[in-house]
Amino acid sequence: MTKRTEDLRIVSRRIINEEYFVLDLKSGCDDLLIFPGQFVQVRVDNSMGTFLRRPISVYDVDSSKGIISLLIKVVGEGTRALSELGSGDNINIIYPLGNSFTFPGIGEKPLLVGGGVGVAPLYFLGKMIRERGGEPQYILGYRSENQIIDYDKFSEIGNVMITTEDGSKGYHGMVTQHPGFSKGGYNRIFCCGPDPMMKAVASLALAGNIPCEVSLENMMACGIGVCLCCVADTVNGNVCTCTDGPVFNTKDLKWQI
Amino acid sequence: MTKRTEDLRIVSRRIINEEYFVLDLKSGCDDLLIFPGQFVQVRVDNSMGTFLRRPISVYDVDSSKGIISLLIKVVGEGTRALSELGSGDNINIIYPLGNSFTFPGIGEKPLLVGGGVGVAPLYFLGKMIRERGGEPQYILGYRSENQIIDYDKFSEIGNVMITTEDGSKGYHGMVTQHPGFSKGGYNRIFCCGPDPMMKAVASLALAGNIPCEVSLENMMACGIGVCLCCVADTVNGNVCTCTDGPVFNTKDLKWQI
Amino acid sequence: MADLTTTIGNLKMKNPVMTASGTCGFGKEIEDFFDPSELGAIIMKGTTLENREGNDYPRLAETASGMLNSVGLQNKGIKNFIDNILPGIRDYDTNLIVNVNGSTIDDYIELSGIVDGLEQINAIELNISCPNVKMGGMVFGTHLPTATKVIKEVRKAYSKTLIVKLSPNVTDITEFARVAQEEGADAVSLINTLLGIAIDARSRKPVLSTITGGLSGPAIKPVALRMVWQVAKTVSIPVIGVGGIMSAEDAIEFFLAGATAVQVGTATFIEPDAALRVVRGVNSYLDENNFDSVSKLIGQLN
Amino acid sequence: MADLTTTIGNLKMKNPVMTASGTCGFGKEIEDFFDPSELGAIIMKGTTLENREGNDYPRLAETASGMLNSVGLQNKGIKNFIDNILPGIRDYDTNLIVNVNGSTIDDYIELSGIVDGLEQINAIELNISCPNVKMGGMVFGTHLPTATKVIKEVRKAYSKTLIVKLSPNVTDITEFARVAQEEGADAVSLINTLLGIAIDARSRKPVLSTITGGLSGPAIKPVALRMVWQVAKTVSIPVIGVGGIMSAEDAIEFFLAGATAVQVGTATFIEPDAALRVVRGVNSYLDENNFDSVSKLIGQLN
Ligand SMILES: Cc1cc2nc3c(=O)[nH]c(=O)nc-3n(C[C@H](O)[C@H](O)[C@H](O)COP(=O)(O)OP(=O)(O)OC[C@H]3O[C@@H](n4cnc5c(N)ncnc54)[C@H](O)[C@@H]3O)c2cc1C
Ligand SMILES: Cc1cc2nc3c(=O)[nH]c(=O)nc-3n(C[C@H](O)[C@H](O)[C@H](O)COP(=O)(O)OP(=O)(O)OC[C@H]3O[C@@H](n4cnc5c(N)ncnc54)[C@H](O)[C@@H]3O)c2cc1C
Ligand SMILES: Cc1cc2nc3c(=O)[nH]c(=O)nc-3n(C[C@H](O)[C@H](O)[C@H](O)COP(=O)(O)O)c2cc1C
Ligand SMILES: Cc1cc2nc3c(=O)[nH]c(=O)nc-3n(C[C@H](O)[C@H](O)[C@H](O)COP(=O)(O)O)c2cc1C
Ligand code: FES
Ligand code: FES
Repeated sequence: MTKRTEDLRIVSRRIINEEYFVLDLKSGCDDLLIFPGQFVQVRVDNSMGTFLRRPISVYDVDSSKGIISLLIKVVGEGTRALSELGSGDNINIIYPLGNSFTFPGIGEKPLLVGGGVGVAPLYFLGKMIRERGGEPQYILGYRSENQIIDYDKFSEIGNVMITTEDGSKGYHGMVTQHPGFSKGGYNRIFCCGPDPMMKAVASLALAGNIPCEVSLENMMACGIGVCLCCVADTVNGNVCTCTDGPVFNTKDLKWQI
Repeated sequence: MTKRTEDLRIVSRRIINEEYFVLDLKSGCDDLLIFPGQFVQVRVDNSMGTFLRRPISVYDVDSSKGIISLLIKVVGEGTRALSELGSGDNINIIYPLGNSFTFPGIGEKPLLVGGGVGVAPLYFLGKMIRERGGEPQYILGYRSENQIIDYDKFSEIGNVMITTEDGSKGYHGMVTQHPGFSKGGYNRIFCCGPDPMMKAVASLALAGNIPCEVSLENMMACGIGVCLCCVADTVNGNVCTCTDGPVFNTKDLKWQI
Repeated sequence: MADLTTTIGNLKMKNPVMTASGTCGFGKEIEDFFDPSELGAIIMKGTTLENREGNDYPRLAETASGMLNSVGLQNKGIKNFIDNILPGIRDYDTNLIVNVNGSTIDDYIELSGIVDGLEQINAIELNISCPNVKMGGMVFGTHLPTATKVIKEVRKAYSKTLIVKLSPNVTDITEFARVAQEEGADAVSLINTLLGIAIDARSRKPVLSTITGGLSGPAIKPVALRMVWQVAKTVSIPVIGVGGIMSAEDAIEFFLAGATAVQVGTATFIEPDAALRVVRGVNSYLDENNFDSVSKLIGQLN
Repeated sequence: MADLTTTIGNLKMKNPVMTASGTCGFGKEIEDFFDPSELGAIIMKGTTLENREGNDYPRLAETASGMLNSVGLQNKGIKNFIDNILPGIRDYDTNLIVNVNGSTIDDYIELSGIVDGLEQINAIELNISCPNVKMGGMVFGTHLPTATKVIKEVRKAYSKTLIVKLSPNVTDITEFARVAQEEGADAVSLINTLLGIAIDARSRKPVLSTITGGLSGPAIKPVALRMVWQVAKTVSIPVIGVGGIMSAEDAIEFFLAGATAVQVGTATFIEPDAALRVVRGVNSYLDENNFDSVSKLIGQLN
């Protein structure tokens, strides 16, 4: 679908914990064609200090109802202002933006590795894989038990392995240390999370010769490929994360890993 | 009372018409000593385009309940943002600011002349005069009948004469054309409204040798006398409207009238 | 409907609204949002002779009512533009303007000469004010003798409409505008970005990989308006105003200050169709205020 | 609690936070909100030899994340200061700094000489950068030979700590800082306001009676930080950072850029106790980040 700017109505706001919340937005478009990995650019109207839009991944889409869900972590002024909106408020977004994860072929065994708010695009991806008969496996890493996001939702889609940094739930450690990671049984990796995590995953994928896609969270001004601020350094030179990404195959990235 | 900065809770928002609304704010101070003519500096937190605070007159004070009321007209981005706040929201103000009207002596017959949102400080003034046994007369000018503000409230205090520019209510014309103006029967004038109105009133007061005080609405940055941006040209040179005003005796103003 | 047509040198524009260089790609990128042919001109992103990778990420810092960028003229070079980009945009019913950049005077001359031969390009904007490149760029635009030289040489190499884009990072911008006029420029555009820095107090690091970057957006509008006003009083060639224009009202302010046309930059990042909104809003303003043409507004500060 | 003490020339300050001239009156005006003695110094509003009425109203325009002012040095002159104001503030337990202005070099010399004789005043800030007066002001601060001359002469006339306040409206601010250092200034403060214009599209009038005014507030912070960073790398005398500081975090950014102390200006208009909040916030930052003194932050950009 073509990129567009639209005022969407918040039909529900769900608070997950003091850091995370989910907004369900009702689009006026009755044929949402959005792919996992794509994102939206949110205009923050209720904050003095927020000049640029904020890029947020699509967490879920319900095409039949025209609903787009966003999972947002409060980190600064913009996300804080968004957290203060409620049902009935409007929110202006540009969408859908960016490329998407490469859909795994039939019979491929995908491992979806997420950390913190990086689990957002992986929910939507896993859901689509499941709908098409695939069996996604998740390894999701959090700081601590009370940071865990929508465990039940993820569990409906596939097997969910949890790691926490403080050991309060699941495996005590990093995602790459989870036994599920070393055990294998997957032949594609999709990953989104903090940079160090994505790099660790990418380097293990490389070692195991497993194709790996990551979703980058570079800072963005426009989100539509006109400002050239969001570039990632790739084998093809500097390319825009907002249009050539946010999803990259790690073999194309010139990461120091 | 000393000037202070405080977060006040909006305990009620009353919409008068599409232009005007009244906010009742609950102060934490249990001994509000505010005089008619004084104003507050409102911080507008929910608007991107509003950097400075906005000066707003005190419309009413209920000391026993600790309530300060503001009558606000939507003219731009700041006042529009304020109009979107509701009961339960907080609003940060600096108060009380400025000087106040000179309280009329016993037996003096005050005429209170207001135009549009300029009626705000005159309500509070009239109420205090009435409480001390005086009999305020009002001439209040509006564009049209549906612009009239709180007619009943004003009528409880004193005789209210209305003029409208379109003749839809009361006398058809300007406040200075109202028969009540020429008839006399007053020996003090207090006036607040658009500049041309205040100048017209001041010039008639001058002609009739009647003491006249006006409340100016100069643009302000600080409201506390530190920026020197709000100056009025007086016989004593440039003085700050926010500290030496907003109320001036017209004989001190170097107006071209 | 008021008359919006505007002329800059030999450039006939259907309206006085352009995109600012580096903020709208080549027009193609915003086609999903509106038809670029609705604008007076598209000033395309900064172009150099050769391919450039630009500066390292991060290149962006958000600031109060603005942003800093340090893109550093990333572009694939003029040959790629001619071969791969121009064919896709040549049919726009608007003016395509190349923003010309170089590290040396010879670069500028050579590139201008190449662009002179492109039938679909009616004008260039000579950028002597990019703050984000080590060689050339702003150095040309903040040193009067160098600016004089590069404008003189480019004027010889380029036969069509020549717009010179001035830097605001100078004591007296009118000197540079005067030199541009004397050396035969058809118009000046101003302002490019103000040199600034952003620092992250938490990490105690500069936000940009290059430390300094160029400040754009509403924060700089008062400075841009002032410079347009000063320059418009100084030169007789048209002045193109740019800096912080977010709305038609902002554009009107630039016309009043003396601008013949305006460019919309950073606003496009927030509303992709910002430039089109400016066109429409200017039209409404003229109608509401009974002006029969936009030219009647120029310099009409009461 | 970290060590906040700071020294500028012979000025010993309990902390590195001052009020910026023209934004806090003489300290008296903000006593309702906090005790001025809690600050490192009070830089008082611009003072001249004689009484000045300043410019006509309107003197203020709100802009995106900032404001323009054209106060034009309204003040009652040095005699009135000595007779009527100083007695009321002399007992503050902080440094009182006079911001010295003039229309001619002789004015500056005479005023500095008078202030030199005032026991309670330990320093002056020589303002050669006011954009809002027709005579003197910014002219001194944007023309290098004139700046050199006035600093040299004032240095002869004034024996205590001399701070020179620089204008940002120049191509290369480091030249002016270098001259200040060479001529014996003890410190430089920067930046004064950027020259700007605001226009009301509805009335088609300039907002300010003077048309141009000085831009201050968060909008200019990136430019101020950049200039402080450039100057701190150039001179060895302390640099005092000012421009858009609203919070302790902003102040930290200035320290990291190389400032030894900071001034809080426009922020005071929005939060009368802004300067005090900066003091407290800097202190917390140092504690949280395990710095035992504010001096450890200066220029420590990673
Ligand atoms: C393609 C993409 C998809 C994203 N998806 C989501 C999502 O689904 N949910 C979600 O909560 N967030 C997501 N983000 C991150 C989100 O955009 C930022 O958290 C947000 O912009 C922060 O805005 P703020 O005003 O709250 O914080 P700010 O005040 O702007 O910043 C607070 C802190 O966060 C840092 N920061 C800000 N933006 C970024 C960034 N892009 N990368 C790294 N650090 C940053 C700042 O440097 C600062 O230290 C995504 C980012 C991108 C680029
Ligand atoms: C002492 C004092 C008391 C006041 N009391 C009240 C009151 O009780 N109720 C009320 O509604 N308003 C009052 N005002 C006026 C009020 O401050 C302005 O209407 C408000 O600041 C406009 O803010 P805005 O952001 O909505 O409009 P902006 O977007 O700032 O401005 C919209 C338009 O209004 C004009 N404008 C803004 N401020 C002023 C001003 N001070 N004088 C003249 N024109 C202005 C602008 O030039 C512009 O054309 C008072 C002003 C002062 C100085
Ligand atoms: C991301 C970005 C890239 C830019 N690239 C160029 C460029 O290549 N050439 C140029 O002349 N100006 C460039 N500019 C400057 C703009 O064209 C414009 O002069 C400036 O941003 C001020 O206008 P604005 O405030 O409307 O953005 C760039 C600005 C931005 C924000
Ligand atoms: C209303 C106003 C008046 C000012 N008057 C003076 C002055 O008299 N002398 C001076 O050196 N600077 C003066 N300034 C400049 C400030 O001291 C400061 O350099 C500038 O505002 C930038 O800092 P800020 O963004 O924190 O306000 C004035 C600024 C404002 C806003
Ligand atoms: S964010 Fe502007 S090009 Fe990617
Ligand atoms: S508004 Fe600042 S002195 Fe009056």
